[in-house]
Amino acid sequence: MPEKLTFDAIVVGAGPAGISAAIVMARSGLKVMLIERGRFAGSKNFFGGVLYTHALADVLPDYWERKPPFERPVTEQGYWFLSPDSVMRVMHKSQHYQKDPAESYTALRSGFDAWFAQQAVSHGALLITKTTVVDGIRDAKGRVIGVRTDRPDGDVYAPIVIVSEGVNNLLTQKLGLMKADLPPRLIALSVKEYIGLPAKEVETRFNLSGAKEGMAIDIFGDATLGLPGTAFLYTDKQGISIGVGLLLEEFVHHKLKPYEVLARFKNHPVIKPYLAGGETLEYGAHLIPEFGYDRMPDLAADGVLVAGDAAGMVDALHREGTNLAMTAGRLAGETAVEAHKRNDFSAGFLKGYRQQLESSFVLKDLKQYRRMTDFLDSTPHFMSTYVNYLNDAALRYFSAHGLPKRDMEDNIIKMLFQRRSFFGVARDMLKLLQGMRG
Amino acid sequence: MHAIVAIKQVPDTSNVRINPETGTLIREGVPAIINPYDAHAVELAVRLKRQFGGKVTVITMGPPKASEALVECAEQGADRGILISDRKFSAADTLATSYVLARTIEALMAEGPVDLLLFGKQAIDGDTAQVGPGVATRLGLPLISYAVGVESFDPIARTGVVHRRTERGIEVLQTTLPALLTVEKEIAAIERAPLADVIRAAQYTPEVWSASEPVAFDVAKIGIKGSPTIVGKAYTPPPKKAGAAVKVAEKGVASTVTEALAKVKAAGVVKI
Amino acid sequence: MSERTHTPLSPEVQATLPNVNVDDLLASIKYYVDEDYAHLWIKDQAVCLKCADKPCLAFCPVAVYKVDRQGHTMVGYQACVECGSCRVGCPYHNIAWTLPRGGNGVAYKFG
Amino acid sequence: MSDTKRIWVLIEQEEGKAHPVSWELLGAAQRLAAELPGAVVEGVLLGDGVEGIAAEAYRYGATKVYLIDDPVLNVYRNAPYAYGIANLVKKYTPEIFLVGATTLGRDLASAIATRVATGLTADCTELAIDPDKHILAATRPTFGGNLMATILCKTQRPQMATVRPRVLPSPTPAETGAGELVREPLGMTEADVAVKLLKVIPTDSGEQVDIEYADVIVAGGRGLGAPEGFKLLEELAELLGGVVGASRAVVDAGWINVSRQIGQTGKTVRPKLFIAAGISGAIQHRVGITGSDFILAINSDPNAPIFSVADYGIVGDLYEVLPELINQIKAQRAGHGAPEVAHA
Repeated sequence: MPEKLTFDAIVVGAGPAGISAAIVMARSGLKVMLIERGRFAGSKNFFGGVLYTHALADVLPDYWERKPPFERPVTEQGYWFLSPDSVMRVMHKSQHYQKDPAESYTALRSGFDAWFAQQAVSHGALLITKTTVVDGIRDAKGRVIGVRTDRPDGDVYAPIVIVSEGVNNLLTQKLGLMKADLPPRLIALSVKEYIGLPAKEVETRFNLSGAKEGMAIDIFGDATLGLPGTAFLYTDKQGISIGVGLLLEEFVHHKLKPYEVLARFKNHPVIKPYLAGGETLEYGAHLIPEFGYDRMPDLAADGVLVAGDAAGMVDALHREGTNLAMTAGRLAGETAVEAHKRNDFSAGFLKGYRQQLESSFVLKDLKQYRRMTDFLDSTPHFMSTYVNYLNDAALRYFSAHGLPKRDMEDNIIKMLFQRRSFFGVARDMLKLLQGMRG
Repeated sequence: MHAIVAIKQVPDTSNVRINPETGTLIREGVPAIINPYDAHAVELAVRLKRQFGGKVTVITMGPPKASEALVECAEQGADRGILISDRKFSAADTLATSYVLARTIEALMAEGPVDLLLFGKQAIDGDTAQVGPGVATRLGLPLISYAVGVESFDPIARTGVVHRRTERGIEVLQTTLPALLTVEKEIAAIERAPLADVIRAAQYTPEVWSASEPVAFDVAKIGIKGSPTIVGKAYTPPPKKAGAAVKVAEKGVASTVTEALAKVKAAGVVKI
Repeated sequence: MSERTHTPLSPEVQATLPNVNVDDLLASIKYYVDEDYAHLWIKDQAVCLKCADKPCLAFCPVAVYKVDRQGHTMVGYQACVECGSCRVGCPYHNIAWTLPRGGNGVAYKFG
Repeated sequence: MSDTKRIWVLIEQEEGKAHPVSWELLGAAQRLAAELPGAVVEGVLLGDGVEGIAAEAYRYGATKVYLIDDPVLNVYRNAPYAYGIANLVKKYTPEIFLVGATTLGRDLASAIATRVATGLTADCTELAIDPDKHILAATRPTFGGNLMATILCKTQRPQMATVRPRVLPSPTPAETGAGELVREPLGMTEADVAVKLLKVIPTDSGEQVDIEYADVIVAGGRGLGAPEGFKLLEELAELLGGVVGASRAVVDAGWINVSRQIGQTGKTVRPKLFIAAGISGAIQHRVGITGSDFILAINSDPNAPIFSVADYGIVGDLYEVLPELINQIKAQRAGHGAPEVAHA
């Protein structure tokens, strides 16, 4: 009979949410087991992205001294609106971004998450890799008291389990916290290539003055064939992360191959020169949960809390996710510490976790943008109509046709209403406003 | 039963990238793994331990990072891990490496009897297959390289029968113990470790031995000083050129095949 | 809320999609393939046979799904990057989706 | 001390037959000797009743053969062979010592190098004399063939290298040849040897070889059109003593087990002969086969990427080409009589 393996807390999944929870709990002296199914923390994680340091600082105040493996600080950011042959750029560059540490950094997850997990280990958490959690263990009253892993003699027990398993939230569903999978119009599929280029090339192409500058660009319009979605381009130390994401529904309905959509984007006349001569060092794909505030799973039950992608904590509009995950993980960890102090792991007590989230930006933002996915869902033409219009209008504006400027301006306004009725435009704007203001 | 396994942490050569200008390995994005043959050696040792009782010690020479590999061995069921790590060991070739490992094993033998020494047949980064035989030679122990199976093992009678793969077939060899085996992957399939072992390993910190403590190595025999060979130059091999291609439509199937067979024969790779 | 209405992509737009051999992209991905356990499988081939659209053949980002001559859906789980698209995207929820055994499957080098 | 620089070659033998790599090395040794003033090419031969092989070595260019002939050396075992040769090295102090990178040669050379405390470069594919330093420059592939490294052994002697069989040309032997035979005693008895050979089990005893270790792989891809096509591949593989492999496409299609898959999502193979039938050759497959010594590709599409890595390509229908290949191999074997049967 093997010994019964018991901890103060179990965290399922060593991503931003789970690691944050583990750090908070281990720092408070709890015996924490952080379980990761990959070969190392980060090996299953893939994003095109930016990490925000405010959430990291809340978890790990001395993170900067611990030398996080960021790629580049984001010193210039904004949007590119692509039509089939043109681009309108709205970029923001400011001295305000030039500081150590900066507000946000581009990063590659396999290195970042591995580093972040090591910080949990240095705080005393026990990191167990190469181990998949296949189910929860519940007592006769249905309370979660542990998890079952795929290892021989793989059951492990704790009075509290924090589920931060990521977007494929099988355990969350098995524990009855979410009834069923959500439809593909509430989940985006993103594919990315990490393209290697010498640092000098990256800096020349994006007009960066050195390693302490970097760019984050969200790209709309032709990049996604005018369908609801976003493309992105981020500068890394020695390379570029370039990708495209669409609601999974669009891939399913139009039978689009993600790698072809990405290849088409990479071939766009505006994009192509940035990538020339680069070598694709990695291709990959990941889902992004865009459940929205109203469809999130239950965040707490007897003996269990859910945080991060598993709970749909993604603000798709602002491409934020890891900061929501870190904040939620931290709050889950703090709740678990408090639960240990009171020796109360009931759903009634653990619901305090949700209240804390409600008063933080995590649920405030998710609440405000609760209709964004619905907006895109109901306005599928939005991207193509307005992005192409922007570019055509700009072309007209910047070209000299020998027309009086007043005529040109009228012309530009007419161009819009040729594409969409006055009421159509009004309705779209109203919906957009609703989506933005909540 | 006490088995000592010598392992090496290596870059995963199936994902290796070389900087074509400097001829050096690009470490970024290349996973570091236990040399695959060595992992099977550890598995064999652990199985023998389960069968006969006793312990398994794993040793490695390498940078501090290599201690990860020892922790992985502990997951597999090894009891003790020793990282022999010192800047003075750097740039060691196989002769200097076999000296360090042999002295380390001698020190362990002084602590108590050892029945078996296990090495992977070769490391996938260097592919030399020299360190195992070198250590056996230094220790004056029987060597069986390219071992694929253990038919019998008797730590009491101090004898074993081992299968070894050679070009003419499988040799069945009897040896006295202790003996040194270098092993192929077939020696033991790797099984998933129980959760308790993984937890124990995650809490285990391998010992670190330096060039002077607890064994004082002869500085003339270690690192670059103790290495008779040096790398003169390194370069990426020129890309392979495509060979000729003949079309059946032009020459007919019989003569096309005849030509192709002649090419294969001329290459001399296999007997047709 | 109503189900989404889609405007079909114009043939001109469709024509701008290049042909890509996804196998060439796979060479950049590190896998630890578990030969003894397939973590994806088709629950009921009869359901696939009735599925006219077969969107999985397109939307899987690593082309795990193929159809053989009998019309059966074949699952090349070795190339799976565990994104979960097929779990959510199969119109009939006919794909059994589990996680690979610990340590197996995709291992991103950069992420 | 004389200025004579001995270049030694191990004349590897088993069951009284010399391994052809020995002759390749004698050829290489003569080319090195031409670049090294005062150099002579000599052979080293160990065994039990193997004196006859020395005459062969003379025909391939050895001027002298050092022979240790002793019943203890009847079958190869590391300890007595390494002991005997190390004593020869200590006595005659060769400048260079070349050994075939065979299973036996690599096992033996490592032990000799350790005994005489010198440098050994393993598994070389190229040998030269450094024109400035007048020492051996031994080049070998490393990091899975992604990098070539030229290794030098500056001060210790002999400079040792094992050389991969079949990469250097085999010289044509002279009609006759003569040289000096130097006999030396082994100085060891059977009682001193801890390892005893009980028996040898021939490899081709029906046991399926794992694809990673196979010397010959006949692999099929989508071009087979149907799973039945594998029957043809199996027939060819059996004829060549090899095993059947497959591309991702056909494993995905369920035509063959996943254990046969070659490439990034399968296995990396290093056979001597790789036959790719109906495999288009996506990069992810090609990375798994580039370690093959010889790649023969058969594909109906002349633009198939597989041809870019093939040593020889046949553009044609594999259902025409493979049966013809099988027939011609059978016919050639029939012409040469039945394969030799080893006597017990």
